[in-house]
Amino acid sequence: MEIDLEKPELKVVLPGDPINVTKKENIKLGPGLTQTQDSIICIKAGILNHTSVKNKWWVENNQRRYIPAEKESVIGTVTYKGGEFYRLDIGSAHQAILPILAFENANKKNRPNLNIGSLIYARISLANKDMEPELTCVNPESNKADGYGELKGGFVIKCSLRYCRRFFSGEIELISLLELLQKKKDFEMAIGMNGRIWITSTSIKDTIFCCNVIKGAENLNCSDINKVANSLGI
Amino acid sequence: MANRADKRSFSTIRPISISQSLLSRDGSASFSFGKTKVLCSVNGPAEVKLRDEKLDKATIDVVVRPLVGTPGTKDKTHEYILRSAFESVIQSGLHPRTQIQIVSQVMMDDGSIIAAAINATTMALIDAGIPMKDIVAAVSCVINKEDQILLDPTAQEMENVKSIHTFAFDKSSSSLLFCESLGLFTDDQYFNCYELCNVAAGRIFEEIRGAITNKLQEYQGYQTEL
Amino acid sequence: MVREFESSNNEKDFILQGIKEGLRLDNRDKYDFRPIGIILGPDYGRSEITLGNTRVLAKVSCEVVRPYQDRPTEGMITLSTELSPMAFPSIEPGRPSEEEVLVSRILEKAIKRGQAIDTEGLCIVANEKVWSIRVDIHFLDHDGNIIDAACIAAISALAHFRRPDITVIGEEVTIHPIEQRNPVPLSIRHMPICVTFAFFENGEYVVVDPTLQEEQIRQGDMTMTLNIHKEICALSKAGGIPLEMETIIVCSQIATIKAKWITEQIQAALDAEKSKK
Amino acid sequence: MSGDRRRIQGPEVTVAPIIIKSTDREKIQLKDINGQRRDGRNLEDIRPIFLKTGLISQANGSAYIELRRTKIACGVYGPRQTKIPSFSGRGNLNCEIKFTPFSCLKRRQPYRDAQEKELSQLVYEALAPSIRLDLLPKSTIDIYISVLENDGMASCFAAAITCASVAVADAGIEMLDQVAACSASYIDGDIYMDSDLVEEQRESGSLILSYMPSLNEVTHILQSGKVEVSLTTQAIEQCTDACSKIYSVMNHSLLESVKNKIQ
Amino acid sequence: MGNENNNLKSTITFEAETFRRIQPEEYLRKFIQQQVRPDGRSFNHFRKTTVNLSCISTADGSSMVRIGNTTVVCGIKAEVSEPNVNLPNEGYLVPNVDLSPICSPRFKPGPPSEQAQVLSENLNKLLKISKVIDLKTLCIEEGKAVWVLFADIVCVNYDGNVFDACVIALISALMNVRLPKAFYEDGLVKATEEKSITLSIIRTPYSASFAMFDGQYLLVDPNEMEESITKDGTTVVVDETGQLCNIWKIGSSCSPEQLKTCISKARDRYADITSIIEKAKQAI
Repeated sequence: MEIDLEKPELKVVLPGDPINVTKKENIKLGPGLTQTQDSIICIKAGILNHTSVKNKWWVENNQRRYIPAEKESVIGTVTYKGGEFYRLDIGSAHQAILPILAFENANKKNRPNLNIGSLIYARISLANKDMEPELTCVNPESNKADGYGELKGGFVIKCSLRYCRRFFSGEIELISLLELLQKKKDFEMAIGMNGRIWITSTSIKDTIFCCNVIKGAENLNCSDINKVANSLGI
Repeated sequence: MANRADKRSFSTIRPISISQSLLSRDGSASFSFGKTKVLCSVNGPAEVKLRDEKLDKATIDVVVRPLVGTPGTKDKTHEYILRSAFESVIQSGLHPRTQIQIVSQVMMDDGSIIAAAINATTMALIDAGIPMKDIVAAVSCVINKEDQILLDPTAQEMENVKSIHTFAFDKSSSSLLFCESLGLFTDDQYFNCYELCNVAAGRIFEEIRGAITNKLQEYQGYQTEL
Repeated sequence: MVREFESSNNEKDFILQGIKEGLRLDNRDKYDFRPIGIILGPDYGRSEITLGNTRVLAKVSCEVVRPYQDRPTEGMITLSTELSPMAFPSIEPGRPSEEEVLVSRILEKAIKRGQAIDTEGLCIVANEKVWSIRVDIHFLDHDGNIIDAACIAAISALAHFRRPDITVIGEEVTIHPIEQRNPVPLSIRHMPICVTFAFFENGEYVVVDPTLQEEQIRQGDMTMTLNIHKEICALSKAGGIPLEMETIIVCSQIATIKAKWITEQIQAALDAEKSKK
Repeated sequence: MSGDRRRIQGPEVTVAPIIIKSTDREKIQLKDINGQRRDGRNLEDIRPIFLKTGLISQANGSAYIELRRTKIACGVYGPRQTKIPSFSGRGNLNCEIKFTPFSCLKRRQPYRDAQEKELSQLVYEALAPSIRLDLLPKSTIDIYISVLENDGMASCFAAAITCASVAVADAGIEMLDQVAACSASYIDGDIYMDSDLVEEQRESGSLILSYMPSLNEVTHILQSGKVEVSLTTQAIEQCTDACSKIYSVMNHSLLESVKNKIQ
Repeated sequence: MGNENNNLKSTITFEAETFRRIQPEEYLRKFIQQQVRPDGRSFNHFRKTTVNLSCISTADGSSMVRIGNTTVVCGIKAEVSEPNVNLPNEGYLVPNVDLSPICSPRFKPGPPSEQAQVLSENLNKLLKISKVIDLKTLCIEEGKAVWVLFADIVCVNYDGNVFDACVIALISALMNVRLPKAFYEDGLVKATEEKSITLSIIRTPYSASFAMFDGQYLLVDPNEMEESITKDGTTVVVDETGQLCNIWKIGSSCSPEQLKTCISKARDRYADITSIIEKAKQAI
């Protein structure tokens, strides 16, 4: 299939579709694309994306199953407590390892005390298809917790991975929805790239309200999100 | 020409309908040829049982569930067919030591059930975002007592026929991935069926592309410039 | 075994606190059912039910068989409730799980022992030929309370079912294909409806129609099976915390209201389907 | 109602038809005035043995034995790693004997029945003392025996032990000695060696002896029926003699297979 | 020490057996590129096939078939039963394949493996849809009693291409069946001791199987190793008139031309099998 990149229309691709790349040098292939002997083909269905910066290509889809990738922030539940590490369910095929020492100011004597079932906000420090993913609760740039660690109280909603990415990419409609919601209810949230959003507020009632608004916006387009946002404003 | 019970011509497939993301699994889809309908769910890449674990690739597990009765040898054979057809396109090497589970549930059997199951599986795998180097579509046909080839037969049309054929093709080279032909037939009849089903598979690929495009278009609204 | 992980403590605490405050995630009251969707047809004896995100398909089929020797004039009813990995990724096909045993036992009680269907009416020739009715129940998606959903699916599918008409002359039996002669409905004596309650905090708090997350933290549960005539057909409280007599009485009063409400919905779906034909 | 859906289903109940017999089995003479049996054997003779190793190419060791109508194949797999992770200093020996559905007069069901379980246990008991399981920690040896045709249960069982022993040797597993087995039937005060099905149906008791000829040691002995001590002693002696004869057949076939391997 | 390691690195050599184990696909490719298969056959060469009829006297019909090392035994046992209520004058033919753990390390004890179930199902479909025997001829008394033929096929040695072996064993065992004369009397079926009635067989289909390697090399009658490496299989079943009865294809993609080659080879193979079976009939 010929894909004309100049046209701004949707570039829907299916697995097996060959991609005609105009500039073949220094190409970077993101998720959903792979290189065979002589061509580049899609391996996932979705919308083909391209940025001329670094000549990057990838396919955007609505996957729900999380595939760990380094540097991403995720929300996980402790399932095992060992002497050296915790094991966390982050929704991927393999459970993730969170070393006891991967916390701010943690050392052999001063270790964090997490229980099975605790909710953790962490960052993926190692991801490889042949290994269990590894997590850390320290931001490597600042060597501080920077918000990573145990999440206390609140509730978790599950959504598509793409919905989470849209928050990170700073989509205007979603951000304004959050801002309006913030004006109405006092709430906090943490977004995991693994399709989990943690929300807490001052009361159960308010948390449920926020959860339902945010969950409800997942399958809406921009104008509908705006409508929801406006209805909040009243 | 149009003397089939449902007023179709011999070489027309029934109306196709496709729905996606119906269930709370990683991927799900239903595929219908007229009344025949198969619902398929996909879970994974997920944790794999130790005894099924493969060190270099994902284990593909297929469960086929009949509408009526407990699963038997027929359903096991369908499982085997689905797994063989999709093992050759799923990029299982990208997810070693995991399991990709495919569950195919017959919702209504009005003929051409294997073909519908294969197409439903393709859709569910796409919905789950399982990496595949190609996609698969299947179509059935029968040759009746009058030596006429009837494409995409209904349950009634599959009775008292000379032979029954099901073909599955891949999209990029439209070459044969699976075939089951039963009954009594000549070489010419076989290759006529092959051609007819190959063309019809092309139609199904278009439908699949259409369904995916429709679904993605719903989100077009929030495509922002990066 | 594909494990499915339970919710985090935060979620469990949150749901429990909500129940204590009379708040549920989907804004339901504690005695509310989730919305019920019933799709009947296109062929006879098929019913697809949604109860919130829980989704169940029931399909009724029939065949002519020889009767059991000790019951020569009775037809048979078979219920199949094998759990599918489609709704339960952690189960292993072919091996009945604990949950499956529970579901099949309750449905068995509701439909077979509660004599919802007149089995004598299924006799064709005594000692020789009877109808065997089979109900296949498929769980497609599981978000709690599969028992109530399965019961609604089974009973609505049975009510919607038509078997081929027959003519008996002596021992000669002719079965008329449904295209040739109007098929015959089963004789349904009453419609048993299951209503499931979940209990929390030693039975102090009760909710109707629990979701999967609510089921994960419940301390006990109880399923009441009853019909629109306020007759209780079965009552099942399998383990869990002990309940006070008073609680059971309150539950039964709620259950009668819910059973009526559900029966009306099934009836409406059946009527709508009939008028379409 | 449902049956085993993992097989092609027949009707629920089937029976063998009633055969109208022209001759009564009870009246068949088992031996003539010269003491010769129906197939020309003397009472103390065993049937000619056809024994061949290495027929199952996929197995580590295998053997096929034929005693006229009795036909048995045996495949040995291992020593291979024990699947259950618990540590054991000794090797595991697993024996399974299976009658094919068409192997007996009456059709046998394809799934494993109680008799097969019992016989499997007996094969284990007869063979285990001969195999150096102490040299095989954490390992398992699987012995699978398939009875293709059964002409007398006791003699068939004895042949299965002989066959399995040769298959184990063919797999190159260390053994103290080979186990040869032989059966005898007590009929009307006579000892019929290696009896066939017709003879077996008339027996009042039987003896099965498993014996390691080089070591002159018995690994297993099973007698059924009420018999005088002197007769039993005689039967044991006759069986040990027969086992020595069988032993030479076993050695011969193993030598042949070694020769073939070298070539 | 260091020196030794260096030596190892430069002159790494494998025994052929080691190479086969760690790189099976590459191992096979090395042979195929030389136009020969690891067992010395050419691409078009079927393994030696033998048929032995009436080998099991406890069965009403039997056949032992060997294709190379692959060995299967089919025994047919005839029993009687009431017919299905809806088909009062039809008997039953029930084929089942048993891939027991004796025949290969890949099978475990217990209920039939998936592969055994698929083999049984495909044989059953072949018998039914291609109408090998008319089930009405198995009727003893309409509505009361019919013959049930249990055709159990036991694999004794699994070295690939078991389907072909099963088809030959099943069809030749059916030809070998001798039934007693049976009659229905007071709710019982009685039968003569003498067994002389043969089945009237409408059609005798035989199969030929192939495996495709690297999308271009067509290997006939693949053995176990070739099957497990290629993960590909094409089976063509033809009858005595040369008509096609069954084409089954799974695995990697293939072209119509390759299918045509398979079909013509299956017809050649049919003639060979017929003469082998004729010889076996004369040998009884």
